[in-house]
Amino acid sequence: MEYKLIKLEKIQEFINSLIATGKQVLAPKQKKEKVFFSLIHSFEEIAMDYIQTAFSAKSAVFPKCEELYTFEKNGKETILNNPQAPENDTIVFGMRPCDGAAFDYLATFFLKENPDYHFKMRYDNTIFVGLTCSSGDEFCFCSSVGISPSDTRGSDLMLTKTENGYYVEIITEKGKKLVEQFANFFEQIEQIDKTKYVANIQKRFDSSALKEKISGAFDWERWEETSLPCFGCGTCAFSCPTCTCFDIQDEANLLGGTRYRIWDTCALGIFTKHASGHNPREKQSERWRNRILHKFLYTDEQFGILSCVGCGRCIRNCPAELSIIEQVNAITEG
Amino acid sequence: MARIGVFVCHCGENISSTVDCAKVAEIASNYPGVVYSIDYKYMCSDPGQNLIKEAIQKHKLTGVVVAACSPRMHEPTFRKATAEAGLNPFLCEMANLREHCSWVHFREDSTTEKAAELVRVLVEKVKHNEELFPIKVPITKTALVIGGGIGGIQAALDIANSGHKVIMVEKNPSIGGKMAQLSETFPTLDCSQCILTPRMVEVAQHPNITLYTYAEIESVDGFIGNFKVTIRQKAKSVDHKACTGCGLCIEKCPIKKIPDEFNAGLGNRAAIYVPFPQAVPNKPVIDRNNCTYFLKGKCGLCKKVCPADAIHYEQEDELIKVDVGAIVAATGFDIKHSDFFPEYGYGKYADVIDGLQFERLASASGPTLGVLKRPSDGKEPESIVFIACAGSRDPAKGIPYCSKICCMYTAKHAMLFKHKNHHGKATVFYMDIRAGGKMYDEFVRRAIEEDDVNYIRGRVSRIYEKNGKLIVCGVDTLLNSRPVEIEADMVVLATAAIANSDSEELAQKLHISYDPYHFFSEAHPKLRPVETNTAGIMLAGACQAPKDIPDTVSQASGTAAKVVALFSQDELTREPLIAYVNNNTCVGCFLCQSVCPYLAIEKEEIRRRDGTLVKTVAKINPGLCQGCGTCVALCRSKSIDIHGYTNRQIYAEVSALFNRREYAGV
Amino acid sequence: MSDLINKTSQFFSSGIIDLFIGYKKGRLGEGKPAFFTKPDQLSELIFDENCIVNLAVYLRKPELKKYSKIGILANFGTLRALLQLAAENQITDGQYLILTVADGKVLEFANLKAIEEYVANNLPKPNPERLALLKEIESKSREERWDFWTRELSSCIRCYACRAACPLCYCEQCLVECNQPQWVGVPPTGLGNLEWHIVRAMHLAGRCISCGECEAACPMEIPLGLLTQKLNMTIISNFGQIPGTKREPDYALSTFKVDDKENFIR
Amino acid sequence: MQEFEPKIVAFVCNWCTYAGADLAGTSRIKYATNVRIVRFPCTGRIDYMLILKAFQNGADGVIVSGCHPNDCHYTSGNFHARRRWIVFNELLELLGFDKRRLFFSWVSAAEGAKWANLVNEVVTEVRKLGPYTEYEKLSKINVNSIGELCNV
Repeated sequence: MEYKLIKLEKIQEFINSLIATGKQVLAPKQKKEKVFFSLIHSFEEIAMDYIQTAFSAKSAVFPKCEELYTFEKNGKETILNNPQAPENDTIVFGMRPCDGAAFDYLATFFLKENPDYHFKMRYDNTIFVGLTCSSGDEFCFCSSVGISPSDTRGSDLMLTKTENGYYVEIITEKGKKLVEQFANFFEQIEQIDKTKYVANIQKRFDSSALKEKISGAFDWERWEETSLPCFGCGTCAFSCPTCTCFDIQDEANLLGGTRYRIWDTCALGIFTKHASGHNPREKQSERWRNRILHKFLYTDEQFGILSCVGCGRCIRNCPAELSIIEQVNAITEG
Repeated sequence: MARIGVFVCHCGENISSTVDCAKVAEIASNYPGVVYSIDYKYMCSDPGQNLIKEAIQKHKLTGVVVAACSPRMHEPTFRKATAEAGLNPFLCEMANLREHCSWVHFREDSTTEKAAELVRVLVEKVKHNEELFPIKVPITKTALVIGGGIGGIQAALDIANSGHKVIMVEKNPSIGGKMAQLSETFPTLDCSQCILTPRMVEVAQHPNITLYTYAEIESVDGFIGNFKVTIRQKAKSVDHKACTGCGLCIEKCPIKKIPDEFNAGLGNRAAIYVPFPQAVPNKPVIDRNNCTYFLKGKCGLCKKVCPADAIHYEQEDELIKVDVGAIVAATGFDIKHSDFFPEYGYGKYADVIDGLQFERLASASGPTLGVLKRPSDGKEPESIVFIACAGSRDPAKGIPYCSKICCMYTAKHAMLFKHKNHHGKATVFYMDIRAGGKMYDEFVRRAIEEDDVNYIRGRVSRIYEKNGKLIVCGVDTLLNSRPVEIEADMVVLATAAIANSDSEELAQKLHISYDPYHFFSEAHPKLRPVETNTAGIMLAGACQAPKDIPDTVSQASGTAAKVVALFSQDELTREPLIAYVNNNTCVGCFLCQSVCPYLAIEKEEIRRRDGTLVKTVAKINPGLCQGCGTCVALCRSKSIDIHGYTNRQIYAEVSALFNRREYAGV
Repeated sequence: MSDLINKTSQFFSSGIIDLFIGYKKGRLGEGKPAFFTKPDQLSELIFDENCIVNLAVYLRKPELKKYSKIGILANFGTLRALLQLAAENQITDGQYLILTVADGKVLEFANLKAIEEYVANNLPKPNPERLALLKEIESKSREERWDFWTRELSSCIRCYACRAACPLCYCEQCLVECNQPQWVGVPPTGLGNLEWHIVRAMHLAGRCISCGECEAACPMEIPLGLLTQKLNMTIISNFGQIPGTKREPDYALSTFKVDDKENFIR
Repeated sequence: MQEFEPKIVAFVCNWCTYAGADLAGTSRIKYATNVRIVRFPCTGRIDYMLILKAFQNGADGVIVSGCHPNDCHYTSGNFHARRRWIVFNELLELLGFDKRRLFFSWVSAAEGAKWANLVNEVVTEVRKLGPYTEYEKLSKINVNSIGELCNV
């Protein structure tokens, strides 16, 4: 592994150069009370000082409204057009280690068995620049799900803020290439001990105890009681870095149209509603259960990884203040 | 898959002179789903219709678009042809190439282009058309007539004489209504009762008419052909089957000073009474509000004297349920009384009376036996002032409309007075004289010219009393607005005709609409003047608006004709272009209820097999819905749709509007 | 607070209620929705001006069907929502035990009529900050307004949290879920998003009880409550009907006056 | 350059404006070809979403027309429609929607000439405004965009 340093005053130039060379830079940006990953046009727009963004950066590889293909009528023929890969790289700048781990999960989900054309197209073109957490809040629980606040999983480059500037770990070839392309902003540096720059994220629950209980938790009798405050807004899933559910929608007229892939969520009743009108997940408690089990059991069974990275967004964003931490603890306690 | 046929009509040269019909047909043949497309000189001609019929069968068409004239013109023609070829008639649509295209544009490319697009819009619509079948509603061939005045009587007799059953409900103890109170009628001056009472008797004796007097409408449910009506038979306290009508009870009743409604308060009656000598039925009822027995629990004289043992104090109101197919509202009107007019003394001068009181004074059967005596002292007046438009046409009084009957009856009153007192002085204050009607203007002229009635065009500002005379202060606008003062012994106000005080309540029970003055609203002011918006409920007489006797009788006969026409069929067939509800998605908010002009939206309970309630949803009563679709656009969850203009149909039309590439035949 | 807890506790012990929906302390000290099924849980029950979530939204949850009688601690928005729900045939008089706290006193509403009276006497004035914001947007040019909303609405991810949080969005099938025809574009394009927010605003026009939950629930910080607020103001000033103040239907869009005024029909 | 020909759609009620347009036809009053009429039973049936759908489908202008107040075939459909339009109009105003392209009118069955004039006026006014690209652009916003916030 190689290590670099980018001085505080250089980081601005670096970002602006990325933009100047036509790269799409997705970085945290303030809107009212919250910080969102947004396409930025200059470094000033970036909010560097934040604990967690409201939403993850998953839209970089899984946009909320993605063209799968377009179709048009030509006489009796129908012509299909597949979308082309974006010409320029995308840089996801400043994501937290939990999000990096989430991109790792997304790559597993979309690419492991039948690689998803659209995801791959974007994923291959995206460089992930992580940022070590120097602080956390009471909703951060990455350490409870086996991720550390300085984890480099899923990142191409990993930045850690130090007194002298950002300490850069070059994790992948992709990351290395980027550094080489913009070499004049980086200084050579020896490996350092990151510990003192890294936040201490407490364990909020006992993952091994959870693992014991979760496989039998489908029939747990407290789902209804613990999920009563949930009114099914779905913000937890939309803001979740690992939620991948989507819906396919066509928009067409007599001449042609587009097939879109859009975000969806198991929190909505219509998510599982059959054409017959029957809904196997009739109640919100059943949908809530599905979400929890999906995070802590189903993907574990399918891919051997939890699909919760402990980012805490679902707790911060919940209008009814439901907490996945409290939920997991309730399950563990029985 | 849709198999649509397009038939482009030249309409001689009406369409083809500006639209290239052959090209439209050719373009249409390329529209998705169109399997047959042809143009022809006259589609509506027999050969043209045959062309359509043959194509339907040969090409197994599932939808037909006739591109010709306005559907308002020939839609029935082509739907009939479609049906004759074995295709449901509602699978035929028309594109309006003549009125909306060829006639309004010049011959240019854009005209043909528009024609082709209009065809495409209808092709896309017809793909979503569904087979529809006329709605059949069974009809109960009994009519309910509410109100036993001349309007109700005429309607009831006409219907009954056509062989149908009639139930008549009258709230007073006798039928006859306002007309029974009149002395003579304009413009012939024949005696009102002489022409009315034979009709009243006919009603009572008619085998097809069931009469409920002293009864009111409690509730009305159902719809055209199938109304369920509950009648409240008020307790008469007299068994009319046993009663012989001997009148002994009335004679012996100790309470005799009750102001007599029939005589407009100018006479008295007993607590047990028959409203007037020719009443039908001519048997008494007890006015419980004034009867000592009911007020104090003592007396019982009438029961003691009754030779037939017909007095039943314990009688209670009875609710009678009847099924009827049509309802005629003939509830008449009321008049404003003289106490409504501060400028005329708020009713404090006994000799300022209203028109109805004058009728009673002039009537041979009235309290003065036809001798005009003024109420205050019984003196025969020498000078009477008649004031027309007392309240009417006066927005300040809240009555901006014309009461219509006053001009004529005021002339009549003046004449009656002059005929009884040749030397008397009759003065009429008026705004305009509205004497439109057969022999009406002649009648007014007779009053002025032959009977020497003094007509003054102007309003009366004030009446006051001086030396036992009423001084009427007015103005003569035809003489430079000169103030005039007339000394009168009596003043007769032609007070405004108004809706009955309970008309709003009745309208709500009947689910019919009413105007701001609480007169019932007709379905259309010109073309459907006797029907209401609620199918199966019709109007007769002054409950709709002030009317004189000839107008009332004409309307009553018109209404009867509507009822009889309805009853001439066993089932009612209606176009199925009405709204319907999707029970699965309706959440039962019922905000749609008040948007329906026909009150056709009802509640329906959805239950499981075990009877437990799942939810309550809206239900469109197909008997009442007229198909405006206002509820459809209102419904948030799109749970209401309307046949013929479904959401899918209209959406398809809008989506097909502008696709220029398609026009080019790509 | 002890008065509230005592009273509620009595309702439990006397068997009047078996579920109480109220608030407990949330992460920032504000009230968060809480469900109490036993009197001993009530020590956590709170109520103050920071209890802003509209609890009426929960009444449609099928999970609540198993409770025989539910008590609800209603803030002002909840009270108005209850009236509007009654007017829309969704709840019935006496179905719920309805409490509020006013001037430190616990009020139990005998019936919906009592709520009507309470609401009528306590209707607040519109928030001046919101009015100023609305005014600011309205004072922009037509193009600037279009630009403003196009930008704001482009953030919409179509999570429908606004719908889920609204006590009056209780349709079993939302219009956006109708796909024959598809009235509202589902993909979150600028077009679909505009259509959704127009539909939402129009469906709440004359029904919105101004609790602000839609905007509070929006994870994207879109000022979408301004749309409903504007339409409500239009309705109140044009037609005089105030949603959520009557227990009987009085819906501005299913009633009319012959002399309703407009200035744009040719 | 060829003059811009706006695409106009008219949503009209069957009883008044549709009949009025028929009358314009029988009276042979000429007007611009740009308009396409869609027939509804009543203005009360006209869903405001259809107006938006017309713009989405390429209309440069939309006319909505029905019976004059008090003339509704169904007595009150147009009164209800008018209320909806008042509210809808306010919403469009706040949104900055280009209302110059949306026309409401009352045209009775006897007003063939009024109909023809209305169409001509609308076509002239919309021609001046040019093609309605602002609305068309909406359908591209957010497509494949990777940012969370404003993607305009």
